[in-house]
Amino acid sequence: MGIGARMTVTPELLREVALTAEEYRRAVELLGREPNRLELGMIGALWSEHCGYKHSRPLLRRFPTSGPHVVQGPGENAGAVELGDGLVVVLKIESHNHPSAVEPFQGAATGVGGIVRDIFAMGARPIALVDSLRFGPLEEARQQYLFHGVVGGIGWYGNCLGIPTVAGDVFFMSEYRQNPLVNAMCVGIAQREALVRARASGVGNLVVLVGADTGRDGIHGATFASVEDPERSHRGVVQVGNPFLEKLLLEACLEVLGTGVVVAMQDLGAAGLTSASAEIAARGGTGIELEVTAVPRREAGMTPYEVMLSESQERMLLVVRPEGLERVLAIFHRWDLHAVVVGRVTDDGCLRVLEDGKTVAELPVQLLTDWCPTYVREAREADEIRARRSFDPRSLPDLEARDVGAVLEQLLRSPNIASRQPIYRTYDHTIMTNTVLAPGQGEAAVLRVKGHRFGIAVKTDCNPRYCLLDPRLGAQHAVAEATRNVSCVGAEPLAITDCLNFGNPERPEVYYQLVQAIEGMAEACEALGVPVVSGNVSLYNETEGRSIPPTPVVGVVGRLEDVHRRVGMGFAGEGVVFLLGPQRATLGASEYLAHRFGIVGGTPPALDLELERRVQVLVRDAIHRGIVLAAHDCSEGGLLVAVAESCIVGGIGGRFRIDPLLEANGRLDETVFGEAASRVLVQVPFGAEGTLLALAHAHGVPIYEFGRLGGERLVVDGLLDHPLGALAEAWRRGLRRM
Amino acid sequence: MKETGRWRAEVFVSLRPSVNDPQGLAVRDGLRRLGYDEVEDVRVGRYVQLWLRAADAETAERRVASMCEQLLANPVVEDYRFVIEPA
Amino acid sequence: MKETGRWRAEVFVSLRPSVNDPQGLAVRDGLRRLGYDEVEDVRVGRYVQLWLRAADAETAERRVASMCEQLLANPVVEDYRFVIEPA
Amino acid sequence: MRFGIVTFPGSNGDHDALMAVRMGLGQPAELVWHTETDLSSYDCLLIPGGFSYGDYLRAGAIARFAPVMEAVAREAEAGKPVLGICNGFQILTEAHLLPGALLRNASLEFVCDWVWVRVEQTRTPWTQRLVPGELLRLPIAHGEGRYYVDETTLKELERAGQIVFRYVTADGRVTADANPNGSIANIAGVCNGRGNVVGLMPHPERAFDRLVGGDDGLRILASVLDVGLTLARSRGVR
Ligand SMILES: Nc1ncnc2c1ncn2[C@@H]1O[C@H](COP(=O)(O)OP(=O)(O)O)[C@@H](O)[C@H]1O
Ligand SMILES: [Mg+2]
Repeated sequence: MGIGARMTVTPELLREVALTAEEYRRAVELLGREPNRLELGMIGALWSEHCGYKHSRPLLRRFPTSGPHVVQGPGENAGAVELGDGLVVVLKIESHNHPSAVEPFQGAATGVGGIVRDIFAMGARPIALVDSLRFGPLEEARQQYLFHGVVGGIGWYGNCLGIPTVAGDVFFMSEYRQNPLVNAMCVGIAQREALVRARASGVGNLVVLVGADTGRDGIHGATFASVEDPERSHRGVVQVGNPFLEKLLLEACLEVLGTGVVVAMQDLGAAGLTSASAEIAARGGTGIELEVTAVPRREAGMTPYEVMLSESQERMLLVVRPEGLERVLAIFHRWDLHAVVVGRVTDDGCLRVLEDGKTVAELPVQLLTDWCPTYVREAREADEIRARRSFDPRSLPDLEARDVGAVLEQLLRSPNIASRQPIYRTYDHTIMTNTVLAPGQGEAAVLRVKGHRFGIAVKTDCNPRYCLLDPRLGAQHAVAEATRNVSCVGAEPLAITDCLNFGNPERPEVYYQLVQAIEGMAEACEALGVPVVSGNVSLYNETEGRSIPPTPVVGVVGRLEDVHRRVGMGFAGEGVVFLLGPQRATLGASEYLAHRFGIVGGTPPALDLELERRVQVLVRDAIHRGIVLAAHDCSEGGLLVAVAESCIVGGIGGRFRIDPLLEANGRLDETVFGEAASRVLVQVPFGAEGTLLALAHAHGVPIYEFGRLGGERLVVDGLLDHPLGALAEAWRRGLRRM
Repeated sequence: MKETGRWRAEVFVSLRPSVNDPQGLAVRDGLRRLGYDEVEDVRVGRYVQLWLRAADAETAERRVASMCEQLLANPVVEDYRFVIEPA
Repeated sequence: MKETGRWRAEVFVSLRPSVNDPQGLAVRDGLRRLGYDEVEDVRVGRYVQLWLRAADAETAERRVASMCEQLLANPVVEDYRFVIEPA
Repeated sequence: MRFGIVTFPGSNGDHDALMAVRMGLGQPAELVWHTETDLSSYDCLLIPGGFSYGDYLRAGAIARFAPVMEAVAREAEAGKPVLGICNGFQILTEAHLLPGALLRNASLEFVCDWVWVRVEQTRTPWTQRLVPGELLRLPIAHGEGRYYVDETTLKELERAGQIVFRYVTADGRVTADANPNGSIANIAGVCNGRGNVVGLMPHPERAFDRLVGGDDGLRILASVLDVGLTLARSRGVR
């Protein structure tokens, strides 16, 4: 097949490469001729939503992306921020939703593989993994299958690589039934000057492909992630991961980077070789020429089309100076890896594909990347959502005092609240011997950096119920909660990586959610002073017109000045417990409403971003002064759930009073199980009460003395007197009984 | 139901030919390193033995086939085959 | 060496009867939960397919047997059995 | 005392072992590549955790045939202290340097947690500084840690004092609840007949610093230093 080979462009063909007729015309116009079959496939893959960010690109500009610590913002394989002592922390999150819906174990596993490659492509050593998961109701057999598969896959891949999985979040809601979400985040660390950019430069430099042989797996994966109904489409593209190979790749690539002869490095993800070479050339402002016959194959008889679009896992592309080639190949060889020269850097701005020296495709790199069409769609809120939001939880009868204990136990057992230990127990979180606060011990995970005083904190969050009912406010909450969790261990939030999971953006109701959520995230980031340095967008998470709730997952990395000062979430012996932040809460969008009444409705809690900022500063300040023994953010389930969790984890009971809060709220249910933003429970030792009160006053944060710790019962004066053991049992078994 | 017979089924589950089989690759390389250079390819799958009651061979066969479809093999990536004999 | 033939070996590795097989139990329980109450027992093992070159069936057999002994099965806990056919 | 830490393709506990020996014990340690055939310059050997060769087929099955393993066997034969941790334990059993086999956890799940183990045997170089019956708190992280031997061999091991560690409750009792993987007789670690080769599933090298959860693991690693003292003395004499 030569460049000029004619072909008939049928609607079926365009559908196969996921281009509209209009997009096809645009491609022809830009190219000045009709693309051939291979070129069409390449354009289709890179102009897919997944690679081209057609719907999100114009909106993403809204994010604040710079700041004093930012070393690398969005646009590279991952973002990077300064840590101090010449080190940077590198972070990125990515979705693997569609593959996980089809084959949960391998889908999730290869998701981890992909995000890890993004981190070491930057020249950073991956030091932690974080996972953010969403499923349908766990009572259903199919959801259990998905849940166990996904958790198993994440664990298998990360454990085998020897990268600890240290944090995450998980949420169950019926809207995720057909479209589970699997977002994986990776954090790495590097010397600032050792960071590599994925920019092909230097005409004549060699393009080296290393890692797995290329097979027929995953062809059209990028396209497949850009259409609805993952289960019905493209079953044949499932990829099987090989973490063992990835481990070799990781070690070898980091070693190769140390030689100084590598100009650029890029992982092969969606749209495989096509995307990796186009992106690396586009960033470098150069061209690339590839010889497909040089690509090692797993199967005989593969066409250039298949080779260029295969999404086989565990492969990396490097640009190497010719004089360094031998050294590079020798290192890969020592690691038992297959590395070959597949092309070279050119100066004509074209991605040229040769088969046995004959040109079979020739496309301007910019056509594939920068000239990808973008869309601004009609945005309209769904009436149904507006109706749901207008539900007034106060129309329900208030909770009876005598039911509080039983309801508390039920909530603690709820899959959205129960202990996540059954998940993180299957993840190796102690390897690398840096985990100072392991999952379950703190609001965020804390890692030390050997040889340095500072530490790193990391967490993901997003309450999809809030986002469903009010995407803008919900997205603000996601930023606020994730950063608050990081502040609660004593770390200052440095940067955010986000994963925007939404339905079909061509529908006005979904596009509305996307626009609103991005706006909300941007506002919160600005108010809290945290830039977005990397992220990922996953659209078309819907089946038969039923979309997932908007789910803008926020991953935060923070820095602790002194890692020894970190604070956990479990109450540590005797002391006094204070509630910082608002004293009024709402049942709108709460776990209580959903769990007890099956209602997802009402208005989510209001969020005063300025107060949020002050609360976080106060918590960090108090921790820094060394007066905080424990800090726990009040999120799903409200005040009583939060206090029970800290009692259970700390193994100590306490006596609390709520009368003044009850007065402020007017209703018992709102007081004990209502949710509110910007609230943190803080434990200080006896004698430090005055200092905390004064600090709160100075920071302008409402503070309330909630109670004192001691004993083995959870007592709320006049309301509740419950053995801690029973509550602990409910909380610990919640996920396990599934 | 008067289930009279006892049967033993052997189910062989293997990855589909086009699906990447890292385990097979590792075993192949391991064998070659041990000097078995004559080994060209290896695929690793599951071998499931089942003992069950069924009225006759036909019923047993039907049931095992549906167990394979539902649970024993993952049709997205795997093929299966089985044999049945009286136990 | 003039290795003329290409052979396919199927190796079936299973845990010795005296060794507990939690995976087998889990599969059995899973099947029963799906309504396959007739299932009495399940054992899960490994199914390895090998393609190799050998001068004749006998050589192939000898080589595969020694691969099993050395690598494919662990004699402390596992039994194996294999069949060979021209590929 | 010079520690040699053997690295296979897929090892991932090698670096932790290196850190534990260097930072925790303040002793020299080096990584030894799996192709190495001469280990005579090391005073003791660590086979670290990980997923050598992906742990495909069976954990440790393929690694056992790496060139370095012949050298390990030779040194073990000569009486040099060898410690296999997690995957290293699996490799040593596959290589028949230790009895038994490690099977998939009874729960069928990978398990990462902190456990208590009781010291059962102190006549090995890796436990000589410990007290019989002493409890250690150590991390585990494995999917195939269910120790198995047949009944006859078990009796033999008990009789010969080859059981080195058992999983126990925080107050030292051997119960089913304290057993994280279904190991026979709650066995967490064993040694060879001579006692110089020890294997265990828990990770002493991850427990060398209170900041990351505890330092009981150092007590195991430090035990071997007594051998070093003897060695140094004998060298000095020469
Ligand atoms: N999918 C997961 N993987 C690993 N750890 C998780 C996961 N989900 C939750 N965790 C951990 O469990 C603990 C509780 O999580 P979560 O309920 O999300 O906390 P919060 O409500 O404070 O945000 C945290 O330590 C968190 O990192
Ligand atoms: Mg929570």
